[in-house]
Amino acid sequence: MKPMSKIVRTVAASIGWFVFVFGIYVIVHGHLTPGGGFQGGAVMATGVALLIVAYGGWSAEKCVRKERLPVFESAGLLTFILLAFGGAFLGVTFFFNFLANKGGLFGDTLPVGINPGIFNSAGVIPLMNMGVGMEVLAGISLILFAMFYGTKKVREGTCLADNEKKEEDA
Amino acid sequence: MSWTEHAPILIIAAPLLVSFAIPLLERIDYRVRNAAAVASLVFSIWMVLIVLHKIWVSGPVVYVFGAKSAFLPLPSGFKFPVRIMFEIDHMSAFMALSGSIAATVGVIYSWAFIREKEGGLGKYYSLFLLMSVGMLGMELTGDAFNFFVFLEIASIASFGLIAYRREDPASVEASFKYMIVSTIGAIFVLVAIGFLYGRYDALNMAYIAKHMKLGIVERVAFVLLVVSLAMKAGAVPMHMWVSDAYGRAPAAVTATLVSVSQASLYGLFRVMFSMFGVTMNNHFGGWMLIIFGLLSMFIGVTMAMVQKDIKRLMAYHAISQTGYMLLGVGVGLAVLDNPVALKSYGLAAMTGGIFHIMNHAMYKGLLFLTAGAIFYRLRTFNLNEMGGLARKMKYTTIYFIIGAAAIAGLPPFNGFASKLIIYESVYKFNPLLSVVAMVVSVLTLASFVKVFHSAFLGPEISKVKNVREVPRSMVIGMGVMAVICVLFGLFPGMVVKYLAGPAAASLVNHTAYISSVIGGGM
Amino acid sequence: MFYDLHYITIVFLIALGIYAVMFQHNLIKIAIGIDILESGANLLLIVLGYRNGGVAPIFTMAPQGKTMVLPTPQALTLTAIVIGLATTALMLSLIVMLYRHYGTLDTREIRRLKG
Amino acid sequence: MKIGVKIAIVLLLFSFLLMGLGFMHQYGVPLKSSMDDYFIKHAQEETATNNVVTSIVFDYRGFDTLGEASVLFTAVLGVVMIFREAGKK
Repeated sequence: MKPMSKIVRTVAASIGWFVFVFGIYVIVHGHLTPGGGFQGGAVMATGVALLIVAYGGWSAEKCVRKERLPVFESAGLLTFILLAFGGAFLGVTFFFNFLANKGGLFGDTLPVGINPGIFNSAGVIPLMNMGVGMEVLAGISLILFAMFYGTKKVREGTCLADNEKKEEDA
Repeated sequence: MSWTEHAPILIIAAPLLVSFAIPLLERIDYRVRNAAAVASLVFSIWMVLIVLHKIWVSGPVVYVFGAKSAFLPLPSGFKFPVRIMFEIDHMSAFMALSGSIAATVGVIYSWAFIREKEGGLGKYYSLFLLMSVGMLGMELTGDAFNFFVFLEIASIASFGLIAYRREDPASVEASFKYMIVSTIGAIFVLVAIGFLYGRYDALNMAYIAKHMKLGIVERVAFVLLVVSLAMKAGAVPMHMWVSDAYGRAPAAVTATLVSVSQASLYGLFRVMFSMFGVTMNNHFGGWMLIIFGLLSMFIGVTMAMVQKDIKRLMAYHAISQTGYMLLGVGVGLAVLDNPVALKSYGLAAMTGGIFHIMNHAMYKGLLFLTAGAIFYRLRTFNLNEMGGLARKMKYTTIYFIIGAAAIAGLPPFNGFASKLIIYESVYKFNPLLSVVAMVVSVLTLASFVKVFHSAFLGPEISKVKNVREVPRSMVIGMGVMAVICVLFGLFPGMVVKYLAGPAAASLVNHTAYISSVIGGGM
Repeated sequence: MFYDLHYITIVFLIALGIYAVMFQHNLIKIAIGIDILESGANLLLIVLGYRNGGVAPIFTMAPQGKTMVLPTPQALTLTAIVIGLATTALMLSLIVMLYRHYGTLDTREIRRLKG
Repeated sequence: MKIGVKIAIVLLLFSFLLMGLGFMHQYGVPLKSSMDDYFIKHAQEETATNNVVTSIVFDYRGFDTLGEASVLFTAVLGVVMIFREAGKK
């Protein structure tokens, strides 16, 4: 995919950061306002899609360092499942919320009923949100890149079956 | 308080953890990655055995996620379960044992079978583990929506794995076909779960079963669940995906895919017995299963007779063997409300059907693996291009004979044991059904004699001259399944007493299933 | 027996999805049909959990004295949406792969497997 | 498949689902809501979360979410595996 015109690229560069920041906001406030890991991750992946559309796949790939995305994805998922394991081995059962209402990190108690919200509450939930957010960002970006390559080959007319025939002949 | 208390969840969590870590592990070395995959599944088998022991000692095991106590489904003051829970009785543990063994064999076999130069091996192993996780999760969970989630994990992982050899257009097409059928099935499962949620405001299967009042909505949900799960299990009116998907997936995947479809079969039985068995007219449901079973048996075997492709032939036999399970369990369901008949032959029929599930996973897995071994050396599935393999591939030939004898129901192997139980007990219910089952068995034998003759006997064709035995990991993988086939055939009494019999009894006894969550009597 | 527009819409969406899968010959249209089917199922879950005059079940700065809608269907729908996304992504990539092999999207021309 | 059979299947499904939903509770008035009322009442003290939906997604039904994350992971693996370049890891 070729880069688009200079206007589009400039606008994408300036809007892209806002998209990322908004995604992070949605993720870290998942326990207080509508949103969470999946939604925020999807928002951030939209930013990656914007980069691909505006700058073309090659530049976007360098910008987000595609080769590190699988590691990022695994790291997010491992955060999630290890927190769940933490429930089993630091707390009582798998997925036990072992940080909530204990004080310390995300451990404040909430007043029951309508309130303005306390950021430092909810135990493992914000941490899990972050893990899932990382996973969704990396995962959807990887899907986008993979599809970018896949469709590119279709447009260039390189049919897979033909390539293999050539390989066999050679 | 020891860590084995968490055994029910470790069955799922260990392979899941490894599959998440594989993108990191494969940066170290490919051997680390493969060893971790094998180790996690072996660990799963071990955990299943621990859970099985616990069930023998003290009845169904419940594990509640995130609660203050893992084994207390209803803390004092609660009238309904709010959290997801695993509910493992003999039937679940039996299925999980069979599934985890099949998955372990599949991974061991893949070590040599999938060559490094084909690429994407890290993804292959991750997907394989995820498929196993989905299968095990479906079998262990006690929550309807959780069942749907695991159903989707198992099916999405298997779409990817079927299309692993994407250079072959037919495998991509098979994957797409399976995807359409399976996604529609899964969506209707979701719709049915939504219906039940709307009526009872609960997602726990035992709670729904206890409070079931049979109205129009429940009947609609029942039909949707039964049809879509039968579709995913490959029963006949909806069987068109089976031959393609089984025929085109890599052999190691196919061997496990058999167990994955059986997990849907387990879901079908769970819905019919535990969720709706309390209130439904079981005679109707039982005959529904019997008719599904008869059609599957007959159409599967007749389609298999005409195939030239060895894996497609085996896939049609898989449909036909699914019919036996449906027949056995269907007879049990049909007489569920009649205690005398249930005691004299119903329970035996179910035991036979359930025993056949595990036998099928083993011998059909073995047969698919031998087909894969042939493909590994010859790069073809076409029966006409094979011949005289018996002299070159000794182990594969022996394994094929064991598998073929087991599927045809010849005496010293496991297929004979379960089929004999089915024939005997079904004969008391309705002699005609038993006769049909025997005829199908004879046709199966004929079909496999033909395959054996054309692939392993006869003159060596030019392609076969340089063939050697397959690598060691494949021999080991096939060997495990062959040993299980022989052992189950030699000691069927033990298996029926300790595994299949209690599993059938736990399906029939839906009161125990419900009261292990809700507590107290009905 | 009372029919409501919401319920009729759900049934209509599901039937539309099945129609698209059964009658269309274009792979992309089949994929769209499956997505419509998924939307129908998601809408069903959400509709089942609505309470008249309810607000979203979030306590941060919630309006006083209002009931809240049932939260479970919303969580279930979130899961179902992500699953739908995953299915769609894989389905589209399979379609791209089929197009690479056959050079067409018409199901009548992509028939290598029979029976 | 004949076109008549297809039409019959679609119409059958349509009427079947319509029949089922016709006997569902009236829109906006859930038949039972005991489990959900429990969540709304106790989510704040048990999980210290203002957003009840998040507390269900990550705490009460956290295991579903783990499954959901794995589904997405599975799809990513599948897509990347299908578009892999031959001979590469």
